Amino acid sequence: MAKHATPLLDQLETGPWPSFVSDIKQEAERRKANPDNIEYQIPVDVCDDLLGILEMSYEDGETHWKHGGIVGVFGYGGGVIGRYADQPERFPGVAHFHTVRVNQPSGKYYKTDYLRKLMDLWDFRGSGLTNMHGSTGDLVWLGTTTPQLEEIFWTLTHELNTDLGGSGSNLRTPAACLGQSRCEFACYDTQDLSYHMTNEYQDELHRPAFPYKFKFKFDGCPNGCVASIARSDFSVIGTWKDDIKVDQEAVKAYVAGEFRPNAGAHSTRDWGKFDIQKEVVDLCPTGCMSWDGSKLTIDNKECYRCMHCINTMPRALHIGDERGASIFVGAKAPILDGAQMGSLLVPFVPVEEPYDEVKEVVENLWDWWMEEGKNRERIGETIKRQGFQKLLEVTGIKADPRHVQEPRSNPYIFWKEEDVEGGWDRDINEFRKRHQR
Amino acid sequence: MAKHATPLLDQLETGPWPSFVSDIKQEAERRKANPDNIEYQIPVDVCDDLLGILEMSYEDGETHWKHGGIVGVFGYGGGVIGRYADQPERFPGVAHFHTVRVNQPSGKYYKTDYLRKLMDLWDFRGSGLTNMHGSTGDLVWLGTTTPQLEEIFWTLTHELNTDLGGSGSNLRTPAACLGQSRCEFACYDTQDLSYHMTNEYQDELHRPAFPYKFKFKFDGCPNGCVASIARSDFSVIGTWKDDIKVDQEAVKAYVAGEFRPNAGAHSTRDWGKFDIQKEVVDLCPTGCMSWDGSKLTIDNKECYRCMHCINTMPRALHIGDERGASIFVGAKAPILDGAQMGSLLVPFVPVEEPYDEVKEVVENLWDWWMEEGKNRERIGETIKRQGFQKLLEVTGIKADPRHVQEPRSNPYIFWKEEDVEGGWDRDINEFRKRHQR
Amino acid sequence: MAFISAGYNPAKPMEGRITDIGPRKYDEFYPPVIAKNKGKWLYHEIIEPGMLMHKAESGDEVYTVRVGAARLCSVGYVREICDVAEKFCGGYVRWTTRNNVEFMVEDLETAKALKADLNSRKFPAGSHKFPVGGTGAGITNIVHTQGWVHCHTPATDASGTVKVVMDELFEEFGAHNMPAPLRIAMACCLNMCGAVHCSDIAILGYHRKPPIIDHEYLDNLCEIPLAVAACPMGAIRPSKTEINGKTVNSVAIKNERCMFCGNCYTMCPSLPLSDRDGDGLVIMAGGKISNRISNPKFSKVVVAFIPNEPPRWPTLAKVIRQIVEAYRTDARKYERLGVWAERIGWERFFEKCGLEFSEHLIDDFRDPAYYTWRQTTNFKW
Amino acid sequence: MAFISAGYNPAKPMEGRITDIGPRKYDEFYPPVIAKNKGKWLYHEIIEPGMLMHKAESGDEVYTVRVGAARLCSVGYVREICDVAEKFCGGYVRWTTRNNVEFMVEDLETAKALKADLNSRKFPAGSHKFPVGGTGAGITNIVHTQGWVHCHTPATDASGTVKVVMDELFEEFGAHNMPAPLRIAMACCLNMCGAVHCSDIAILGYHRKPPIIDHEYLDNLCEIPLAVAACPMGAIRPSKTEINGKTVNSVAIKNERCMFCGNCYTMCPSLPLSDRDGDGLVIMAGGKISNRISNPKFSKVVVAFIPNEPPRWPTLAKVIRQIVEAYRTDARKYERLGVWAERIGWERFFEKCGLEFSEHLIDDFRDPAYYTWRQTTNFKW
Ligand code: SRM
Ligand code: SRM
Ligand code: SRM
Ligand code: SRM
Ligand code: SF4
Ligand code: SF4
Ligand code: SF4
Ligand code: SF4
Ligand code: SF4
Ligand code: SF4
Ligand code: SF4
Ligand code: SF4
Repeated sequence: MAKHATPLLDQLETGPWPSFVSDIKQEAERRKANPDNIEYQIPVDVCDDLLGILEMSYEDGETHWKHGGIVGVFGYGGGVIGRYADQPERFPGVAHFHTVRVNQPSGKYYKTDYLRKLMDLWDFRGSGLTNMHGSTGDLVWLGTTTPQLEEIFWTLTHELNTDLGGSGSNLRTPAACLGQSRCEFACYDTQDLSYHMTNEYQDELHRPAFPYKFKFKFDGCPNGCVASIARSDFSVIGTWKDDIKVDQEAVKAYVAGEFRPNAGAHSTRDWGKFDIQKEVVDLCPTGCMSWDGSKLTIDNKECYRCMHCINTMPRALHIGDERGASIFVGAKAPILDGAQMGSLLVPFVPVEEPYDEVKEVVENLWDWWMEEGKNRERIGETIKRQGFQKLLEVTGIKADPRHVQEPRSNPYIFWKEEDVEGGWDRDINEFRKRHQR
Repeated sequence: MAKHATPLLDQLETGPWPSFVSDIKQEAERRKANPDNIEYQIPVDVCDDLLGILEMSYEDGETHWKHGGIVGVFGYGGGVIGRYADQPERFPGVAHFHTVRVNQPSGKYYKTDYLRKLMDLWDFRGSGLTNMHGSTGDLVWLGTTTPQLEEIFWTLTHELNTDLGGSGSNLRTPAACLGQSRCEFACYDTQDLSYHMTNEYQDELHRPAFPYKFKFKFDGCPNGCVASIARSDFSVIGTWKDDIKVDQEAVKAYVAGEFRPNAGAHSTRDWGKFDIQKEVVDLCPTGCMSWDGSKLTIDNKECYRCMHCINTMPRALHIGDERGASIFVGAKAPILDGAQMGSLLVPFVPVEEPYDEVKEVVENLWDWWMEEGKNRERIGETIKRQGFQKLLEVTGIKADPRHVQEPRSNPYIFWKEEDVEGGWDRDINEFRKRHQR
Repeated sequence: MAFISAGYNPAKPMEGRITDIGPRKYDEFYPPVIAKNKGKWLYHEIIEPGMLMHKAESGDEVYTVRVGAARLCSVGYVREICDVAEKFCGGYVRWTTRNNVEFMVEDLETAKALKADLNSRKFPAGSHKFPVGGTGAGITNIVHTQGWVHCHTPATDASGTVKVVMDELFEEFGAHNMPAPLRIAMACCLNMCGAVHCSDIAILGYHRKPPIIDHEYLDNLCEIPLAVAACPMGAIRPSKTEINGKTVNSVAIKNERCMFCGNCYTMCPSLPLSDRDGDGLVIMAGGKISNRISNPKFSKVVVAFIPNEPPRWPTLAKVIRQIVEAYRTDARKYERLGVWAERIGWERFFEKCGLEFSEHLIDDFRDPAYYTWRQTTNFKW
Repeated sequence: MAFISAGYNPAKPMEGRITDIGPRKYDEFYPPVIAKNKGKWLYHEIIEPGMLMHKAESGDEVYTVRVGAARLCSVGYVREICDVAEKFCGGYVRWTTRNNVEFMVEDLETAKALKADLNSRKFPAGSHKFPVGGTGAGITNIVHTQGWVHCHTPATDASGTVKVVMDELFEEFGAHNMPAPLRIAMACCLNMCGAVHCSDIAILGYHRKPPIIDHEYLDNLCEIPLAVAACPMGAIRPSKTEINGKTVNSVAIKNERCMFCGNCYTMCPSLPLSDRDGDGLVIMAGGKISNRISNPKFSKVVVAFIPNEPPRWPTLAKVIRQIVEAYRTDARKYERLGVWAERIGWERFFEKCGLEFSEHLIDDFRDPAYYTWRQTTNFKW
């Protein structure tokens, strides 16, 4: 029988979508039964008490977790989020309930032997509850006590060859879309760049030296499957410079109805026969395509590489061969001055091992931001405060119309003294010779 | 012979466009010759000296007018701009060179008897140089001396039944497009509303009581021929609520090439045969039109009343019958925080004598702005500072999705205490009963 | 329960210590067909909702079956995933960027068997464990955050709200019924760990009461200058208060300036904002991330407030259903929700979704607010 | 020259005084055909550039011949307009909102004679007095301001720059050669009395040096707190200075914060900004006012600086010609300049117009700047 009555939470067991309540209840029962005779290192009723404290929140409409708590592993400034219940007497199992962020493998592929070992460790030393995965990308382990932290870290590093992820004013755990591993649209190896950058910047990931958090995310193409442009201070999005490759026979097969448009993504509904003019040519945002009934022509110089035509006819159209990426800087959530998406800083960068061109940009940014950024100021905010021009200056990048969606509509140009003939120092008496008071 | 050599200005006598230099030179000569024996009340060489001082600016690239100068007519706080030369010894004719702003007739129609009298007055008491018209709309008379101001005003009011326009922190001279007088698109009588408002608010026009200037402009339709949405704190733009009237026969005549599209506005160039689908239906921003080869259909509920189709086929399409206007508030030039266009405040207002609905909006705005506006703060800036919600509140207008181009993307809603159940005053000790520290 | 050490010696923390090794290398975990064909994929095809096929230059095919999962899950649940992966996939499995699980096999027949197996697994109370779906122009899993399960600043619960919304939209998870992909995200406070700011539909926890000030403890628990500096609205200033006859250093808050962002609470535990009546949800809509056809877009606030109604938040579920239905029936093929709203005009969006517009939806935050107001006669009646 | 009084008695200013009578009523000046058909116009037709015909329900027609004029003009010039109006139009005439003059007659024949007469009138040095044109998809008169002719803050001349640009574009004034109307405006300083901020092409006078401080006189001529408050950048603070051994109250300016707006000079004559080398022109483009097809738009800065080159500003004329030509040859029918630039992308605009992009064109003024940067992969190489 459950330790706490949870009449409200029980109502979340109904409905078809996987019920986290059912799952936690099952886990609570399993722990109680302990069929494998595990010597649980944290209270056995942790899951019960989590349900209990959550039920309490459902009753009174307020969280029951205390503010913060500084815990962690020796020598690291991140990877653990301290958490304490504000009703520890009623729910002793979750009195300490710290989160451990485990650095996920890039692209989130697993083999079950590894995954099982991870789960065994967390079963043994934690609540047995996880998030697969956290919003940043980590494997998130919810709920353990302070003494377990070093032990978990020890096992992770010694036995599982795995490190913690980031938290605090650090580099955060990078993340990537699955990219070339299983996607024909990938313009560079997102997983490898993510892995490489994670390792290259281990120190920044574990030891807070920044004004605030800093996130890397790697999208293989403009479809943005890891949402890097919205979710990362430094977003790398694959692109190409040459022409979209067109297989005219396959185009005809789409037109003839042999292949389903958009790989079948609209299959449940009857949208009528595929109309290449209406569905592809007319929707192309640059209007750079034309279809004469037998041939699809693309004026590639005018193409935005928005992916629409490629997405719609993946068997006929393919990304170009001169591949690389664009870099966007500054995305962040709304606190304090409103959300930002990443702004284009580098229109094109080659993305090849050892990724020096990418790292150079990162390091220039960090040097500047660590110098100039205020406490708890995201790099996007520093850019807004100091101006896009400053960003170009510190990264040594030349201004380009691609940097803007549109040029400024206010003429408030901050000229520098050296730009203006004759300098700024003038003699009022000279001036008054020409202009009486 | 000219009083001053003007080798630079002389170069502006060449070229086909009317040369203001030639004109001023001609005026200077005429004054010198004085064929009509006028007893000029200001120096005869005013035009010569204006050319002289202007030549000096052309030489040294700087203006030679001193800063401001407070002059005017008794009891008025506007209508005259004081101006003094900074080289009065060299150019005594323009030592005093004040501007008089004469309130133009709404729509800028004149009869020559009136116009000649105006010119005679200015010839006699001023420089004989004018701007037809100033940017706000006034008849602008450039250059007279202080003692002439009251005399000019006397003659204007006594003999020409004409008043001064505005300047300073006043209502400024209103202006209107020619509207119904000669335009089939006019949705209300712009000239009459402008005239009516000018007379209704004479006190505000002549006696500075506002935080800063305030401009009215009246456009008869969304084409915006008096640019009210960009140039006036209070912009009234004609519109209609019912259907566009379609004359299907005339539509066919356009398609057949009998009528020139857009009334012949593209006549110098060969744009090919008129294509109603491409040139009208496909360009309709709402996509609410269709053409089946013989009938043009408009889904009027979805129409934006953007005028494109009507402009393109003025003989076939006509504005609706349920007419009125939309009111936009807050347009201004860029100083200080960037330019503003007017923001929609009243989607629809009937515009009929005595225009009470329009005046009510104006007066509510003024009451608030005069109370809350800072010194030299345009109403658009006050709105930005206090929020659009405040504008709705003081005008008693209900929020409507038409007020926004898009809803806010930040969720920073300033709830008021009365909106929130249970109020804001809470007892920390009650809170701590539920949540331990 | 005896403490068992893994090897760590608190007295000598550096002894045998391993640090800065990073994650496991991704390619250790590639299924063989992936390892072989990486970078050489030709095209893909969504065989049916939840089932993808990728074709490689080599002619190889990989079939992926995608299932929805509650992101908050137990080790038992993950072990069951391992069971399935071992049964069908040689022990390989992956998670997507939206917390779905993907099982990969090499032929269609196995994929179908796999799908049947997955769809058959249920919790005792009846909910699916591994519902197949989440592909194409449907509604995939909701990206979300901690809520009352683990965080100190939420204005609502995350797992609960997500569960009720996914229950409501369940049939759409397993179908390709939408004009384009529809992405829903959830964040339980303004920190927006769910990064909901660019989602087709966003569910956001929001406070509506200014912080309560715990004067008695504030000076002990907080750095007053940091709390003061934290407020973006300049609503907080240092002040002294009388508590039980003793003067203590604390802060004062100009409530009418507060926009309930909670940034002060992040810096100072003595300024809690949570409140049963004050807290609830904001609904945003029309954001997107992909660059397809149109640029990425921010989500816009379309419902200013929905009260917290645990456990099943019926108003939330209803509002989301209204938006989804209006979009589904009215938008054009390939048209994302925000693009649709812009095409028909936001005035129509509210009408078609049956949502009320209120002054709260008009931006009044800082200078950019102006650019969201209407500076054109181009609007609809 | 003896002073002649009109009647005003300075000793008794209120005697016989008439005030607040407003302007003359507009309908006193309606040509009969206008008075008769007001509000009953059916349609119009542009017979040829510069000549409009409006048809009324009554069957009446009015033919309007529009001519370009220098807005700065003499009484002699206006009297010549009166002559023409009396000769052809029963003494009626009007000015347009863009400072063109319109003569109205009731039949085509008279209109043609009128046109011929107008086109024949020239100044002795050869320039036209009344060039016919300014209608339809052409380039009409330039709205402008005072410049060095009358104002204290200009960074350039207005009448001169307008003259050279209209000379350059003269043939377009009398033609319908453009894809859509192209409207040019000119303002001689940031106050933008020409309201150039929504023009297809805008010519703007701009300073580039911070004010010179006339310390010796400042305190006498200005209210120091007003000067300090005037600065939107907070660049000005009160300070004391030594002048000829005497300490005077004055201000100090952080030059590197100054954006040369001149607002301080508006408040204080002891802070002049004008400078031969510092002053010059900014070119903006892509604004519009009409709501036709697309919303009104702000103009964007496309050339950060063109030096003052009186008397004929050759660089200015050249740059404007480049923009006009690129637009003319590349835009689609009905497409305003800003709409064209947005369709092809601003990156192409610079290429096609042969203009250089520089960091000065990137917005860095306050929060809204962010929204002009590029947050999408949708751009062209
Ligand atoms: C666990 C996680 C949510 C989740 O359920 O997945 C999370 C949880 C917290 N986030 Fe977050 N953030 C998480 C991803 C994000 C993201 C999304 C992302 O990374 O893609 C964002 C938005 C993107 C961004 O970085 O702006 C995000 C924006 C924030 C912010 C606002 C930062 C800002 O600049 O506006 C805060 C506030 C702060 O840092 O004080 C915050 C703070 C927090 C804290 C530490 C609460 C706090 O104020 O100290 C939360 C701890 C909750 C707990 O007790 O477990 N979290 N946080 C995510 C990390 C898991 C992981 O490592 O994989
Ligand atoms: C598996 C995953 C990547 C990963 O590393 O895990 C993925 C995989 C694919 N995405 Fe994605 N996308 C994935 C998250 C995303 C996201 C991120 C997000 O939603 O948070 C986006 C951006 C969404 C947005 O704009 O808000 C995303 C926007 C796209 C698009 C653009 C869709 C659009 O109409 O805007 C495409 C193209 C398409 O669908 O044709 C795409 C296309 C694809 C393709 C077809 C790529 C390929 O050739 O294999 C993959 C299968 C699509 C499908 O499920 O129908 N993927 N895709 C992610 C699955 C999430 C899930 O479980 O539901
Ligand atoms: C005479 C005048 C009104 C007045 O009260 O003086 C006027 C008169 C007409 N305008 Fe205008 N517009 C006049 C200034 C404007 C302005 C204001 C401005 O430029 O400062 C605008 C806004 C321009 C902008 O968007 O930047 C303006 C935007 C239009 C439009 C929209 C054009 C477009 O493509 O966006 C039309 C419709 C059209 O041309 O078909 C229009 C149409 C018309 C019509 C056809 C109306 C009619 O049925 O009679 C008139 C003749 C047009 C022509 O000249 O080709 N009028 N028109 C103004 C003549 C100015 C001049 O001398 O050149
Ligand atoms: C004469 C005129 C320019 C012209 O050549 O046509 C003019 C001339 C001056 N304007 Fe203006 N403004 C004139 C129309 C405008 C317009 C256009 C309009 O009204 O449509 C604007 C932009 C729209 C607006 O109101 O924002 C305009 C925005 C300014 C500003 C900036 C106001 C702001 O809020 O940003 C100033 C600065 C000030 O008020 O101190 C200004 C100030 C001035 C002053 C008084 C100079 C000063 O700083 O004291 C100029 C006197 C020049 C002189 O010596 O003759 N003038 N001024 C226009 C008035 C003529 C008339 O009455 O018809
Ligand atoms: S972002 Fe592009 S490359 Fe990466 S998974 Fe999505 S579609 Fe493929
Ligand atoms: S990728 Fe986009 S812009 Fe390029 S051709 Fe295809 S649809 Fe057009
Ligand atoms: S604004 Fe409209 S009504 Fe007024 S003149 Fe222009 S087209 Fe005619
Ligand atoms: S007025 Fe504009 S929106 Fe309305 S039907 Fe005509 S073109 Fe379309
Ligand atoms: S969104 Fe807010 S409440 Fe939710 S996990 Fe993140 S910080 Fe905590
Ligand atoms: S909640 Fe935000 S706005 Fe309110 S007092 Fe705290 S920091 Fe300031
Ligand atoms: S724009 Fe500036 S310089 Fe020109 S008239 Fe207006 S205030 Fe004077
Ligand atoms: S010119 Fe403008 S920015 Fe510069 S000091 Fe003067 S007011 Fe300040």
